[in-house]
Amino acid sequence: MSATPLLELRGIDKSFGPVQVLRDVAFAAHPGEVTALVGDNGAGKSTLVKCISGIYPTDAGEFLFDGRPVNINSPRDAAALGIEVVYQDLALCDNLDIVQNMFLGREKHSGIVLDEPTMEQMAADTLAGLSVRTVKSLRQHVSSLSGGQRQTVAIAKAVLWNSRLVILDEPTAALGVAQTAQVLELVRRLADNGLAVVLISHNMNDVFAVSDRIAALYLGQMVAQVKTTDITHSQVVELITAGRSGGLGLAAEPANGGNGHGAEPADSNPGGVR
Amino acid sequence: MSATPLLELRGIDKSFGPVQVLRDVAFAAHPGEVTALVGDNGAGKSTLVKCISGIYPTDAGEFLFDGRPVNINSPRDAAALGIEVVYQDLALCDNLDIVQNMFLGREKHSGIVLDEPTMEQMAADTLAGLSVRTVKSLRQHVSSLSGGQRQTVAIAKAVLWNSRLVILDEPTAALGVAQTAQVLELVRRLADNGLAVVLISHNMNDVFAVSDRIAALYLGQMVAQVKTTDITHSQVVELITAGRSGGLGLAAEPANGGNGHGAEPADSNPGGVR
Amino acid sequence: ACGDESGSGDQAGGSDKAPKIGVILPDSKSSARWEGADRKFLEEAFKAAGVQYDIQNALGDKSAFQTIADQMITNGVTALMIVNLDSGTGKAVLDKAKSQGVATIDYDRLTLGGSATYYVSFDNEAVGKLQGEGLSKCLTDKGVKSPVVAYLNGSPTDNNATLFKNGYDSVLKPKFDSKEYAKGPDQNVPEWDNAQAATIFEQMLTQTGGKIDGVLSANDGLGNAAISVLKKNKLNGKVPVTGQDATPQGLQNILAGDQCMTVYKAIREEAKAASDLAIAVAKGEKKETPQTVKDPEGGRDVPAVLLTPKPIYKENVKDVIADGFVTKDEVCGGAYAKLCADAGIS
Amino acid sequence: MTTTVVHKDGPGAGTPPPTLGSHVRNYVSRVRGGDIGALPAVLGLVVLCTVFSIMRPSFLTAGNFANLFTQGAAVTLIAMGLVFVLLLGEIDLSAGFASGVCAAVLANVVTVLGYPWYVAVLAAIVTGVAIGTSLGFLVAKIGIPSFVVTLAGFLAFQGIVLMLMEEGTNISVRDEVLVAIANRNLSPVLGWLLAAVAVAGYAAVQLLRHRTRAARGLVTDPIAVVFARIGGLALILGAAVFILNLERSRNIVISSLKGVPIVVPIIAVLLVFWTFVLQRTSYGRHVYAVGGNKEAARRAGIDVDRIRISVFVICSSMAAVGGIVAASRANSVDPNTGGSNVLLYAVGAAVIGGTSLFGGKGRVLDAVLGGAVVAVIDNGMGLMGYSSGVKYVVTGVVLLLAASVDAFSRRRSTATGNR
Amino acid sequence: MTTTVVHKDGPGAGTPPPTLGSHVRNYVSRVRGGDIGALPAVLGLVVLCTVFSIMRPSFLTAGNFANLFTQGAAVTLIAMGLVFVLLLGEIDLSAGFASGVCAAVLANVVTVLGYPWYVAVLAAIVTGVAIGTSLGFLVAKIGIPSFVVTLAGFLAFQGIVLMLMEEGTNISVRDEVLVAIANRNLSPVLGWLLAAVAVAGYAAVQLLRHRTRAARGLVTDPIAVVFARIGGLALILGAAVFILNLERSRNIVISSLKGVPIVVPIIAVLLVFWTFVLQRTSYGRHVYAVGGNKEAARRAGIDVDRIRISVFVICSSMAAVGGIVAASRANSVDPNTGGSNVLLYAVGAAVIGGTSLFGGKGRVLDAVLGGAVVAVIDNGMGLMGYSSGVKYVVTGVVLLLAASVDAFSRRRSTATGNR
Ligand SMILES: Nc1ncnc2c1ncn2[C@@H]1O[C@H](COP(=O)(O)OP(=O)(O)OP(=O)(O)O)[C@@H](O)[C@H]1O
Ligand SMILES: Nc1ncnc2c1ncn2[C@@H]1O[C@H](COP(=O)(O)OP(=O)(O)OP(=O)(O)O)[C@@H](O)[C@H]1O
Ligand SMILES: [Mg+2]
Ligand SMILES: [Mg+2]
Repeated sequence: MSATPLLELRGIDKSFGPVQVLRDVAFAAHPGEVTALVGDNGAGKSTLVKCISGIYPTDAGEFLFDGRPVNINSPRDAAALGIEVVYQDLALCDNLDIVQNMFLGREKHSGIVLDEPTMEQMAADTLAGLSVRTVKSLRQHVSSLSGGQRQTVAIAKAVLWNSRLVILDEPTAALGVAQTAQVLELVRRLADNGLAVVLISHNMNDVFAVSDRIAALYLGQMVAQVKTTDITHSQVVELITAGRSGGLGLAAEPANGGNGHGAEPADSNPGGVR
Repeated sequence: MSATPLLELRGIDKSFGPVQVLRDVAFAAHPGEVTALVGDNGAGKSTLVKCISGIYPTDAGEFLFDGRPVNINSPRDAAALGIEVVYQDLALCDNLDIVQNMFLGREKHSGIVLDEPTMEQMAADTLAGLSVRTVKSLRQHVSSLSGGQRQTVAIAKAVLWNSRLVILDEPTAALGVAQTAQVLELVRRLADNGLAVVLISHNMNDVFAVSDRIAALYLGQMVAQVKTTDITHSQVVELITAGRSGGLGLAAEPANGGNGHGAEPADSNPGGVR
Repeated sequence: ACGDESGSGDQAGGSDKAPKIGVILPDSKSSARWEGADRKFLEEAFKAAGVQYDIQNALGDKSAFQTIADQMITNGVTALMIVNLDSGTGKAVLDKAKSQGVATIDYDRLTLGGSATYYVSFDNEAVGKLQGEGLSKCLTDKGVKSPVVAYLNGSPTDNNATLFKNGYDSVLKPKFDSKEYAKGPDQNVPEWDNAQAATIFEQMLTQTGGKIDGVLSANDGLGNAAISVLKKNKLNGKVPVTGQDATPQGLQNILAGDQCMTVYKAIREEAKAASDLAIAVAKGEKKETPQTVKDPEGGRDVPAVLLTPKPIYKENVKDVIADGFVTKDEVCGGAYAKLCADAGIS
Repeated sequence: MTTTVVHKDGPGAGTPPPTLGSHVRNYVSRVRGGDIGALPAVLGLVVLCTVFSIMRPSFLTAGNFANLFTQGAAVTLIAMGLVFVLLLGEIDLSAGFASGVCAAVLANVVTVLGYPWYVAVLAAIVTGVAIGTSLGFLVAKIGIPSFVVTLAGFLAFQGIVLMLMEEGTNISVRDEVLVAIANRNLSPVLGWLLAAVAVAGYAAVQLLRHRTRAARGLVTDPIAVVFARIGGLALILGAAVFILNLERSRNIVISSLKGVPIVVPIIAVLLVFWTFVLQRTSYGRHVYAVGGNKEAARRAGIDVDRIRISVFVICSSMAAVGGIVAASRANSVDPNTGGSNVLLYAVGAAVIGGTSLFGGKGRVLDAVLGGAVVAVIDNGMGLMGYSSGVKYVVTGVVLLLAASVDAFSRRRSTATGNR
Repeated sequence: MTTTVVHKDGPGAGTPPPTLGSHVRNYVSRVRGGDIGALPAVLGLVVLCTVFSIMRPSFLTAGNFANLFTQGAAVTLIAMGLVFVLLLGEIDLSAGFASGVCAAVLANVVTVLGYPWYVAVLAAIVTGVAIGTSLGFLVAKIGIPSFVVTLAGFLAFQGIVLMLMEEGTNISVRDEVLVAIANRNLSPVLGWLLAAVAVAGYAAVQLLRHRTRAARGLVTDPIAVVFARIGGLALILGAAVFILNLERSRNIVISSLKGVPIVVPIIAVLLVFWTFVLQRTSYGRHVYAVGGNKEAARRAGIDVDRIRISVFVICSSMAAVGGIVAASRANSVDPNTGGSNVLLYAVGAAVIGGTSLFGGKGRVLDAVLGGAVVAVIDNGMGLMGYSSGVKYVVTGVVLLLAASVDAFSRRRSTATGNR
């Protein structure tokens, strides 16, 4: 839709001690579009998300937001830019209830006092929109929720705010059939409202159903970022498992996918196995 | 395959404080078969699993194992009967490495000393069989693993042992395409080897691909347990979301599904919402 | 805040015969004297004599006490003066010092079964005796018939507290036996902690329904705690309380009539006697002492200098000030100016 | 489904409001399910009081009841501050001696330097704030574990007290106002007045809340329950004030002694204040969040370091208040003020009340209830007249008994999976 | 893919064995990434020793080096036991006075009752086991938080010591063997012999391990690294024995004083033993598991209650050993044995060494390193001659500095997400 991406990353490197997890990653998310980020288990998708949201510092690389370079050193910085994230490892406070978790860090007030009734009502409305019907009480601690209920709370928390970029890391993994449909619909609706959405998923059907672009990570390298309409289902699976597919990915002309920087052979598993 | 189920539950009730989560649940798992347990988010699937494995005490109900009544008061009792479980909330020790987690509670010894080389080798073989290729080292703490890698470790842990009943609670939720295929194949193989397997999943394609029977929970009640061949995809979805489908489920003749005990209308959401 | 200038003897760590004196004080909380008085007086004496010295405080920790002794021997002291925390560690330290050729002095507390060359002290049982006598004097003055006397003893882990108690028991027990006095509650105060003392005394008062006519408290701090509770019940001045150490607070309580007496130990004299002996032995000289004391455990006669403690009542508070032990400013501030004048302190 | 239908099914939708009966049933099953709140601590207290009353009738006198408050005040106040630190899963070993340092500052300012009492109190509290800021900084910004930082504080503050006391002498506190805090009482009329104000305030808040929620169509407690709560509070306060207003002088001719001890309203106000902060402000919410899951809190954009520093500041300031009360009670400050068992008793009070050492769980009320348990034990043991060895042993055993009441009543909670 | 290919791809498959160079590179990047093990504690120790040596040259003498071991022995031994309790995220406040009780039993049996030393030692250790069993039972089976149980123990044991000591007196320990523990030295030859045995044993274990793994085709450290480790140990032990075998009598005419203090091999043997238990047996594995995630351990079929009880037993037994050493060093037992700062120093030692109070992380070696830090501080401060107030303050500050070396070197680890 628009020419300049809302968020653009260039040359991101990230290591944990001796293990390099991301190498020279470039990535862009455009407003009004759903960008699917795919990759095998352990490819580095969640790590990339955490770098974007300021949880991990990067070793090298640039962040551009709205075309301007920015520094994101903490989740506060990311939130200030309007970036909301649903993490794969949910990160809810087990000792707080559903409403308290959903408004954590952005409580509603009347005066200096928390405005509980308003928050409770807003939470109820949002959850209802996500087809959650089995939650007994909004004042239940999240520790007592089922896997799917927890995930719904995390999603609801991220979409409550007026943000510009929403990143969802495997948001439907634990959800039932109806809830999954609702979340995918929500993802589409967010993009249609002009937000940039990044969706991480292992489910190719979902990816092809909602995404406008697909970015594929392979062993920490970005091997392709292309329009969904320009690629087939099986090509994506090939990119995920082997790092290349026809003209796309590793060892092909780098200009093609625009992102296939690395030239290392696919089987050079970095870091020895002990 | 065989007439007496390996595990049979009758009339299981379970409440958490004022909230009743399971009511009068009957369930059976047959050796050599994969029984899929399906249900909406918060239906009570994981709670039922935890009752079976002795994590939660039940309020009422009987357990029959091999046709004989048994008491399961702790995970130790369950393990002694040959029940292995992959929990939805994985439950790994973050401060231990992959090998240590996989053999936790059943370490291999030579003398009184731990036999690390043997364990390391066995772990490597098992993980390799689950198509895990991105794990850098088996001596990595599980806290540093990606979501899918953690799930694979939990699955590998459960299948290492000679057990008689394997229960997998949404084992493929975080897995990639290739890994999911491996796990489903593994599930089928386990059943073909004569084990009873219970698989919980929200993915109907997977359920129909591997299961012999389908049991559906709806708001804590078992609304149907039927052969997979006797039911259609859309009927299962109906059972999950509405608790009944044609002749099956709630408010139908109880004799039909063999398990539809409750006669309460589907919309009587138990426990008030506050 | 005094300090490091004393430790000028580090270069002596290896060299052998330069006289150097190590002093280990026991703690800083059971009594204000160790850091407030003893250290000051000893330093003065050592400086005057021009010997090197090292004064340390074990802070009530037995193990630290031994560590400090080790360190002093490492640092090359030729005479070691200790106030033991208990006889066991005291003995271990003295024996170790002796085996290394270091002369030793027991200061203020005799190490039972120990090997000290000299012993310099006040007689702790005598202190207790003075407290017992003082309390009965005040009770007689008040004219109370068969008074109930409560004991607020020192720390149960402090051997000196036991000695004080032996002292006042020797005076009061006969009176209890003859039914002249009635024995009230009798409790130890852990770590001489004043806050706990207040609670303990308050409960004594509750337990007896307020019928306590005299309080034998082991030092001024505990006495003040009892007085604060008596004040709350508006009984201060009506119930005599004893003390020890002649602290400014205790003296003020005496002037105000809330405390009956305290025991003043002329620490300057004790320090003088001890430092004289220490300087002598550090230089390898021998000195005669006026007395000897029998060590009941070791069975040995220890050459000793024993000083006598002095009871202080309202009339002779001025003696303590005249002695320079406390200053007039410390005692006679604010509301106490008039009381001081009345007591003849100028 | 239309949107309205979805909404009706949704979790926050209006279900029929609970009745009094359903509320009571709910409470009972909550208790049986292990969600018992303050019940065990209260139960433990009742058991303790009964035992002591039987063994020593003097335990059950108005005078002893009044003493209880002043005896337990300092530890309770320190425990209230510690709750904040414990809520984050941190520990403050230095709180005891921090109170000692603040008390020493107070005594120096008021007695040695001769300033008026309010200057001294201010100086003490400023000292507390400064101490807390340094501790918090070392923990949050430098990253040294709080156990080590506050162990260092424990040692250093001990030394500072000694230095402020000129190596061991006591400093008297004779200022009328300061001494009054722990030693004087409100006039009986004032006691009744304050109690009435408290009940009225509580009633207003409760009723207002009920009205707002009902107006919004949210689930509310039945109005009868609200009135029962208000009545309960009125009853408890009324009884307490009544007993404390009884004459408790040993000899009425010498002097009269009655009324609510002044520390009681001080503790009550601080209890209400800190409870308000924890339960009704974002700050409090963030404290719980950081304690429950530091990483989740950070991801939610909470400034975790700021919260960590702030709890140490609160803890040390409350320690300062505790130190002031201790100085008032003893009419003096000595090098042991805040030492010996003060710290362990304060942490123990918070933990006995139900605060978790692992963070995320606890209330300021816990500290007060736990403080009451500790004070009752101390008070009761003081009436027994045991020798010190026996006294220590019995105190330990009694503490254990009080705690096991709690453990037994929480048993079910583990059995039902709520932990 | 054939099965073999899958295997080759798999995580445990044989990759080319790391070379010496890659090993060193790996270590450097691990350290830079924050995985630094014992480095910070060692660094802290080095800094402390340097500072003290500069300020007081006598710090750096053979005599002082020998003193260090006996001075720190009791706290280190108690800390070693505490590591087990801390590994579960529990706390044992009573360990100090438990050591006091055991020491009192020892003294009573050997001095008052006149039994031989080994009966007394046995009695002391049996007492420790009994204490640990009761504490563990109350924590694991009754479910009272360990802070409360051991606070009660802290009080009760204090009383028991007093009762065993008959209120305030002390009991001498004059038995030759018992006194020797903390006060005598091994003969120089024996010292060398033990060091040689230790190095040989270590070499055997390391080489055997290397062989087994290599034979199985598992990844091994390069053999050069193995030899370097063995050489390093030989060097350290050799230097220590050499220094301790220097003459350190102040006056050689009166007596000769040299050799390794007897406590050193005792601590070394216990260190090796408990390290073996924690690292090489299922029991140790289960301790870590329960500390890391109690629920996961339970689900893995580990008997969590048994583990919880056992760590208290170990802790109290080690406290008994510590008590025996303390009694030996003091030649006596008094009512304060195990009191004052012993407990806080012991917990502090474990924490400074790197053991987490939240469980799941720690080693017995931590306790020894942390114990060394505490002992060096105490030893060094003893050479300084400060007055008591200043001494407390400086000790606190030094402790903080030692800990902040650790904090700074762990900084990166947070930055890289390993926590
Ligand atoms: N803190 C850490 N320390 C060391 N290695 C880490 C750490 N976090 C992640 N890794 C490693 O980085 C790699 C990428 O992990 P990441 O979680 O980003 O994968 P992912 O693409 O999200 O996989 P999944 O689909 O399974 O969620 C993995 O191999 C993982 O083991
Ligand atoms: N400890 C608990 N206390 C109170 N309620 C609980 C507790 N555990 C689970 N519940 C409730 O029980 C219901 C069933 O939970 P359960 O985890 O069994 O669902 P599930 O079928 O596994 O759902 P999902 O597909 O989302 O994993 C949920 O409504 C949940 O909120
Ligand atoms: Mg991921
Ligand atoms: Mg589930």
